[in-house]
Amino acid sequence: MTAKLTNAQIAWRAAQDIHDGAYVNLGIGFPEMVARFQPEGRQAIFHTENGILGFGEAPAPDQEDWDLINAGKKAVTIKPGTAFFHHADSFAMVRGGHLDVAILGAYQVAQNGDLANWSTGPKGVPAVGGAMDLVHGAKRVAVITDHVTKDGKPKLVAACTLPLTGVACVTRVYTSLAVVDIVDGRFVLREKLAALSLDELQSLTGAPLHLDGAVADLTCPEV
Amino acid sequence: MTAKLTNAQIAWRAAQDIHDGAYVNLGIGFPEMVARFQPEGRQAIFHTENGILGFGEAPAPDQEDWDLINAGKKAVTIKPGTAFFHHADSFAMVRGGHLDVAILGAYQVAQNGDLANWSTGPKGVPAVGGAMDLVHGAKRVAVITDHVTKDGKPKLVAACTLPLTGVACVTRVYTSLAVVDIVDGRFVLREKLAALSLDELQSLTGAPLHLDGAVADLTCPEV
Amino acid sequence: MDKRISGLAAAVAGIEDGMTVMIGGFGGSGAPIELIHALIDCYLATGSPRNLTVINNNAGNGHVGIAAMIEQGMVAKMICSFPRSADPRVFTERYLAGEIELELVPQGTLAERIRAGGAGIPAFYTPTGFGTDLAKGKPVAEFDGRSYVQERWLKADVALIKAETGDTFGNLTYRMAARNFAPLMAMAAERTIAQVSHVVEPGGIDPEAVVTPGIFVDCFVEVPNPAQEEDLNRANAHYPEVTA
Amino acid sequence: MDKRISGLAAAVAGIEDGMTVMIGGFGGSGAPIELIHALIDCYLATGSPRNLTVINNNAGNGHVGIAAMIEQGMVAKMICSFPRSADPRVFTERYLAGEIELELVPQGTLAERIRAGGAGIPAFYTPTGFGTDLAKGKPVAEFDGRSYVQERWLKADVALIKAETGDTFGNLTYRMAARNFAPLMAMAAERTIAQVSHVVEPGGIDPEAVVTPGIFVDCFVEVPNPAQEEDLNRANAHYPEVTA
Repeated sequence: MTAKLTNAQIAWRAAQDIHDGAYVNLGIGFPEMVARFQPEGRQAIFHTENGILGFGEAPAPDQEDWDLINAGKKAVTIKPGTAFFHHADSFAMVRGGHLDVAILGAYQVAQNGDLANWSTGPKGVPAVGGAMDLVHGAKRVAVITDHVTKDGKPKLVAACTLPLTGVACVTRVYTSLAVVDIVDGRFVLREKLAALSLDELQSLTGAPLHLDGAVADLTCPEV
Repeated sequence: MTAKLTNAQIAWRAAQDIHDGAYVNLGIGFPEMVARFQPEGRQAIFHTENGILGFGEAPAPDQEDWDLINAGKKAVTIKPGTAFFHHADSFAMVRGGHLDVAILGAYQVAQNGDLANWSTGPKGVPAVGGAMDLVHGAKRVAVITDHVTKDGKPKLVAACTLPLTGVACVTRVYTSLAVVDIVDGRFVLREKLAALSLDELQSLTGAPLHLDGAVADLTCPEV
Repeated sequence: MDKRISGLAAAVAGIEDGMTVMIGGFGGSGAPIELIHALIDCYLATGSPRNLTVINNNAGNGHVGIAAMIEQGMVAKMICSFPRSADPRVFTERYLAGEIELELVPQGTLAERIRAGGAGIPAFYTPTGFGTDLAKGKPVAEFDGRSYVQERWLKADVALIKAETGDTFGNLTYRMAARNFAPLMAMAAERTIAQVSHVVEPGGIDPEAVVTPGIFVDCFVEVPNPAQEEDLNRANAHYPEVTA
Repeated sequence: MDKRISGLAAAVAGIEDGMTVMIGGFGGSGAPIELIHALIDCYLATGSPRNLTVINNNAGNGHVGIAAMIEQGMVAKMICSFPRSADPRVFTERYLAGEIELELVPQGTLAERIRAGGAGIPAFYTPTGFGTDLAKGKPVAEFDGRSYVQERWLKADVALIKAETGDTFGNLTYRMAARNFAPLMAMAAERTIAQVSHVVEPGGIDPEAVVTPGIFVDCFVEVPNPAQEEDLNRANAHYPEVTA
């Protein structure tokens, strides 16, 4: 298989689309990495479901304050201009359309924008958190993900087979191979790795990739 | 007509039923007078729709702060333990059943507890304020009122003819002549002025007064 | 990021004919008088904005603030709970002449509808108003044996609010009962414009004490010593000033 | 009026079998560990309360707090959004064995349902969960061309919450993100019991900075240096302590 972007590079690419002053929620885990790659001169303000706007990076080890954590229960810090609020206000921000961007992970994204990222099926203990609220609240819902599963199956699919997080909610997917928009129920390819042919990319994608103008090279620095 | 209680005396009587530590909302105008007559040793906490819990008396003239007013737009003061909050939280207190008592004025109260106190009909500019919320929120909704209208018509009626504020919401009425409970769709007489016969009182009341045990004398000090 | 705007005129620029405008305040307490008067100036200079729907608890008092907007003929409709005041003559005359529309909403329902607009809740049920004229035509439903009225969210194109202290990120605090509807309106408007008595740098407001987080505020203008509607009315003020 | 209660045991007295108990906290942040452990003590001494329905964002971590309640067999049902944690084994084992019921609720819907319970809103519509398994069987409706799920309020018999400072009227502030669900739960429970790190006289909290007004608080107990669940778990604590 062709060389692909690292997780850090996918996060870097997603970070380039976050404008200065944007209010941003990053999903638990991999998406949290996006915060590391804010372009020079831009300042995003990060929201966490548990009631903080404008938090900063992780504290030094042993400097954690366990009343100051993010939605992933990891310790964070505050910065000048931070605000605390309760959970209903926090999700008023989410559901009310006040966040500019939410960036989430995915098990599957369908060509109509359906997202499956909370459950791999009926086994085990189900847990949903704030994902279902985020996908119907933020002005822009983007996904960052490997282009295929660990066993090589497409994560960009014609229709999700796993339990849905939300219906027709995702508008852009940043993968290890490409940047794909979802427009009118179709995948529209915006960027791909230069070394990858369109046919190769299509063969790794579970639904047709449409073109709408030129496809740019997906380039990322070493990060 | 028999001597009747003054407004201050009606307010005094209503105040006797407010327990220590009660959270109380007093309607605009006449009901505000109830605050003056808190029995010695009891401390009620007053709520106003516009976002104050625990406010105090009116300030001295020329000491008004117009950011510190009650729902009647009259200047008040704060006391130790006051809290400010926004309108949605204020009406969460109201609608959510957190107030122990709301005391309101009335045009008419029906024997089933219906209250009409916001509109005298289609003429003029209608205005409702917080009354419709209060009558469906407080744990106990009481009315203070003259027993009859200025032209001698009953205000305690079989059915309200004026536009309703709320359905089946009032449970006690303090009038210039009597204290009447509303129980299972009937007026139940609890207290009346000693000088007034039951027949006289009934003749001034628009629906049957029922008895349930002894009727106490309604006595009030000169206030 | 600095959400400060220089000058009241710039702050209220871009409010268009026919828009819905939420205006903070309960009577004079919390009324953003300077922003309102800047909007009147804009109207007097350009003929816009007019045909506005204004959402406020009241409908103006005397001849300043919202009353002055109505007097100038900028307002087509009021959505409020209590369109009466010490001196309600401006609204009253227009209303009785059929020149201004009124949607009367119980005060708690008004607050909750605005919060719902800000919180992404398109409709909710409330006991308030059930069985009354103000619930006529609205869907009703029974939950656990009690009857409730369905109410819809309220949103606006613009909110004009007054705050006490603001940092440059737009985090706001209020002054006593001047808070009232402002935090809700800030959530429910497409564009929230605040006038702020004191501006501080980020960090100048205790993060525990922020009432309106900056995410709800688009821009603000510093107005150091804001007028109180009540004081203006006691001085029989008119806006714009009547020249003899 | 003084809402202080002396001693944790007195604070949690009267919680009965089968009750619904809201417990503040998001993971360990805001978890009222001392109140929970007092409730466990009560259960160990008397056999009550048991068969509880517990509402919390999570379902316990390690062997303290809610996890310890579950481990003791006091909990029949959890209503939560994320019953996983660093060490979720207590809940996981009971759940997979079919010994504990789970109602999984999206986090924002959980918060809003609790607020609705406190605010007298029996039902509301949300876009969250529409078209997903978690909305199955719930009424749906369309507003302005978009589909929404109807959700019901959540109320409780008792709420156990942790606050930072409380005055004797029960006005509360919180510490940073420990606030999370506590102000909502305080509104939604018949009886709200707080543990408070610092107690002050009325007037000791700036009225502008009160987060939970005293009307929502029934009683509280002073717990000066509350344990952090995270610290307990890092020390591999069990409650009650395992004696060798």
